[in-house]
Amino acid sequence: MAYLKDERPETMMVEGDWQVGAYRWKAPRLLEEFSAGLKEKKIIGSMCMGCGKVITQPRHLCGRCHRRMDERCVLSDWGTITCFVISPKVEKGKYKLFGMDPVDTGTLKLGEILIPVFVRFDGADSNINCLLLNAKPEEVSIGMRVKVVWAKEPKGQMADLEGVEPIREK
Amino acid sequence: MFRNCAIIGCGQTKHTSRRRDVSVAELAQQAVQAALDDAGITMKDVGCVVSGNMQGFGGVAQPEQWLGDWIGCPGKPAIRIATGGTTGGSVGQGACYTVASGMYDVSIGVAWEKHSDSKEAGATTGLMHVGMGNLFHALTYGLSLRNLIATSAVGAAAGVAVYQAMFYMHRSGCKQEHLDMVAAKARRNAAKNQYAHLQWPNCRPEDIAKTETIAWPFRYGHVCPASDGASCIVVAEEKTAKRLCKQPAWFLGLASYSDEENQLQSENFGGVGVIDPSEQMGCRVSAKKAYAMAGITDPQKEIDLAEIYQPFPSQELIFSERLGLFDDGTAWRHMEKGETDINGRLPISVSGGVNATNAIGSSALQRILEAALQIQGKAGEHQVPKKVRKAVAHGWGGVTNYITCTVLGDSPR
Amino acid sequence: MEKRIAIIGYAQSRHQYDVQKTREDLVFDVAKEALANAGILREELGTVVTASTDFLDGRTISNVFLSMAVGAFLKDESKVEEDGAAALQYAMMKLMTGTYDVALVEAHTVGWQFNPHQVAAYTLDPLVDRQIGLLNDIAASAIQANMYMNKYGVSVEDLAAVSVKNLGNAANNEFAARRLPDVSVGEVLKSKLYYEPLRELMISQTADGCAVVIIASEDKVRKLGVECPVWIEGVGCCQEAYLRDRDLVSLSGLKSAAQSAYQMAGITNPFTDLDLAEVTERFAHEELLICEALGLAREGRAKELVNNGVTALGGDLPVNASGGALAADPICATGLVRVVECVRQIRGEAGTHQVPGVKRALAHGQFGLCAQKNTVLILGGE
Amino acid sequence: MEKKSGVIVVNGLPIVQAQFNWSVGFQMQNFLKALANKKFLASKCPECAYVYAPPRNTCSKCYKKMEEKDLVELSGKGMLAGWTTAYVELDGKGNFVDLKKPKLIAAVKLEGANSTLFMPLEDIDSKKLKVGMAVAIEWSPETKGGWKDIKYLRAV
Repeated sequence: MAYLKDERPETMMVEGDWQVGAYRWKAPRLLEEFSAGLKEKKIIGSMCMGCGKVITQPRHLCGRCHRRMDERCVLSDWGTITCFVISPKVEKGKYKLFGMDPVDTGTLKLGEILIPVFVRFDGADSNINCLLLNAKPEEVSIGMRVKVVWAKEPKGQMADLEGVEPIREK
Repeated sequence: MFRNCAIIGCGQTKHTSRRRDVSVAELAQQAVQAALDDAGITMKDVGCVVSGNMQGFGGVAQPEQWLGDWIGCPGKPAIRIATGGTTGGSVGQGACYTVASGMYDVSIGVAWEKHSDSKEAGATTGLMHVGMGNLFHALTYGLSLRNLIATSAVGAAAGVAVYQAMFYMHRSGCKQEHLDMVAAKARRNAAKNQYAHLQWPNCRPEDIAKTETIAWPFRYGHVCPASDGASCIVVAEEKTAKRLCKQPAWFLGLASYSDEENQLQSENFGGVGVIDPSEQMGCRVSAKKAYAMAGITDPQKEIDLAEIYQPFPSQELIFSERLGLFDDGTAWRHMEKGETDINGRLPISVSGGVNATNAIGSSALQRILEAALQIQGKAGEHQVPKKVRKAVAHGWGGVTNYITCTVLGDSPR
Repeated sequence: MEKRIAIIGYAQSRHQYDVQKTREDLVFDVAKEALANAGILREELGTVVTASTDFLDGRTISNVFLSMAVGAFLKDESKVEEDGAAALQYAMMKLMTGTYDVALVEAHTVGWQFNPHQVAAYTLDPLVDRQIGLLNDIAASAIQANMYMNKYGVSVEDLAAVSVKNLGNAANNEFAARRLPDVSVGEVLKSKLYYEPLRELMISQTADGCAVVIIASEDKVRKLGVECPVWIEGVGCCQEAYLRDRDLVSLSGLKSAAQSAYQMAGITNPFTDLDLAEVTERFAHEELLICEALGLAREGRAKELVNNGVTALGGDLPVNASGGALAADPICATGLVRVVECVRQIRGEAGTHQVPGVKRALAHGQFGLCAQKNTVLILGGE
Repeated sequence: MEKKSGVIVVNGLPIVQAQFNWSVGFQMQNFLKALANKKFLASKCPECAYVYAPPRNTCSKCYKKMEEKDLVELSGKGMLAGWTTAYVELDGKGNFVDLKKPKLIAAVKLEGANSTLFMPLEDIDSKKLKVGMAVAIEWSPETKGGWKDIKYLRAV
């Protein structure tokens, strides 16, 4: 096998684009149902009547059984952490989204540490990712029991589920 | 009937972060020419061209229609296969199927990626486009931006793999230092592979440990690069292979099974029924089917070498277990003992693997190619000291749910 | 052929622009229907091959969220970024190796998501034609049409006659998107002009659609006791050089693909040996070019086939009895829809556009500018 | 839970786009640079003598490599092989926009080249077009070494 490397000096470039923002998609009304549930402080999942799996956010078909998941059920707002990640301290210019810096827009606070977690709510066979709130990084562990922190005034949107917090003995 | 077929020629380009000297067409062509030269044939002998890359990264839709002129498509049957991260593996298997079915006697499988053609680092917009429809959808339902940034952006490039690594570490007891060891091994091995990208001769785990943590447990030193490169294999049926090649690398078994989406999301922001993304049922099934086809009953004993698709070090450990090379949860112990080193009992990713060289579309084909080189004894500096009779090449992609598993051997089925 | 492969089940969606279904549902419904049509369970599938492209689907790794919908959970799967007919050929090769005995082939495109003609412009040579910025598939085909018309003295009315035939045929096909039973040559020539001489009704109708075909090896067909399997007797495919370096007026790639398919099926005179052809004509003039490349007419004479009604529904060799791509063009699926239509005809299940006594049919799929890549399949009944 | 029917439309954010800069390779670089001097280069395969315009490094007929020595200069004149009149054009975002003044697109075989090029054609009545008609490149007043140097093709 012949060894091939840069045989010539760099050549010039020509430009072009792909208008990925000009696309459009169609989606089912499942997130609408899910968000409506959040307004009533309920986490809605879909249940497969074939294998009995409960998936949240709801999904409308089960690949395992190759059938529709028309049943809906309400899950407990208590759950278990199945996985977590601890971020380094938030710095400016590190996490840009669509060209905007979340520190500038106030979405993230400078120097805060974020703990995104996977939570398996009781009764579900799937994870939901959200933030762990009111907890120190060193006390997080897999298997930790948590409960939902709801927005003060749920508006029926995804952000109503602000995150989860540890269940503390009273 | 599965007609015996083998890899008789391999070609790849030097991988670097910028191959500005060539256009993407010329890049792919270099690999094809190298493979044809290696096999000692010309384009006239080729019956079918199987090609693939990830088109969103290069910005050209169906690039084989244009650059087919460089890689031998005109006047020939040509199939374009693209399955995300496993593209290369699917292309290699496609080339095998075209010959094994009896349709063509000689086929080439070529895969390439030229990340530097994209203006963004790592072609992020192209990559984000996997779930862009989902994202825009969720944003209209008031997705918490805080949550979004925390879960996706914090992980940066490591986003999908970092959770998987956490799951694995929790269930196996593997520690962060073991990831350092795997990454150091990859860079060390890559230094012996003249085509590899991130080369670091005599890299030690301590060196990796000095790099900054991006999201625990991953450090900068753990992350794969974005490379420009192409690779190509020539596949021939038994008679041709025996005539042209002293030691062909025979296809013994192949499978590409898919599990449910592993990363939290299905289409339109639905959930998925996989709790643990390090479980990798698709890989277990693929390995099982490929071994059965190859007549392998005990992979732990019969496999001499593995080339694993490991953009992140944790994945080398996870997939070596799921491929049945070690018992569940023990891969890191074997790695710690040096069993997977280049001169170990079961060398893994001796080319440096994807952790050192990642031209996404071509990465999985390179695994097949490197396994073939080891069987042929043509790997050069990174040739393992022992005789390689059976090797397994693995590919991984999709939303961590697609697997290709290819078993190669030194004698036909 | 060493190992015979047959189509045992099929389904297609009702193709239309802006269908009120998600992509996932579209694929799921058709896959489910095809499995029912074949009378098998998902569990019996060996391998799944899909066809779609990232640029058309608006997703990188376009198949990744569809594996579950199509039924590929813990199945061998792969995706070709080609026309569905090429996916069928690949699945067939997989079966011929004996590794699997049943395969599901799926192809879809939701044309509504993004203008496929813009996607065609993205396929141009990025260093030359995309920089010049003039071309897209319609423009390139319009030049091709002009060259063809000038070379052989074909008039624009001859092209319109193709549209009239196909769109009229589509009126009988409930799955087609553009169904115009009484359209006249005059109306076609009055429709909106895009690129001279191509007008709206001479350009394929972009649609959202999906087609699924289930194939099985001979042993499995016997074991399942399939009543009317449709055998794949011949297959051929070929890619041509890029736009700049090929003869646009004769589709040499298609000729070569057809030759290998005919040879495999033992066809010496396609005109008499075939009972029906379903071809992918993205533009009216392409049907003429395709007919010539398939050896149904001498070069430049295909217009006679249309003008004399030879390829009409009641003619000697009906071409596109379903209406073809002019009536419904779900890009990646179009070739597979042609296969489905052939199967319907051979099995006598085509309903109102049934052609009596079809024993052997030809299905053609194409991809790329001016039919750069072609796949030809010869299908035959028991 | 009451189940609603129908689907919702999700629109992309128009500001999001993927941008690319493609390396051109040495033959195209020679070509583009030569445009500055109003020269149109092509490459001739040393094996089969097929002439590619613009030049490239590999022959797609016989896969012979082509180097700088295989570059040939074309006269800039050519023959019209085909054409179309465009009444619409794509705006780059997937919309067809009606053109106020139709444009001519020509397929041209440049003298000495085997490839067909697709270029704008101006300064001519579309009714007078004929296959085989002589055309020539009209250069921009200022040539900088890029595709914009070729203004259009005109009838000779």
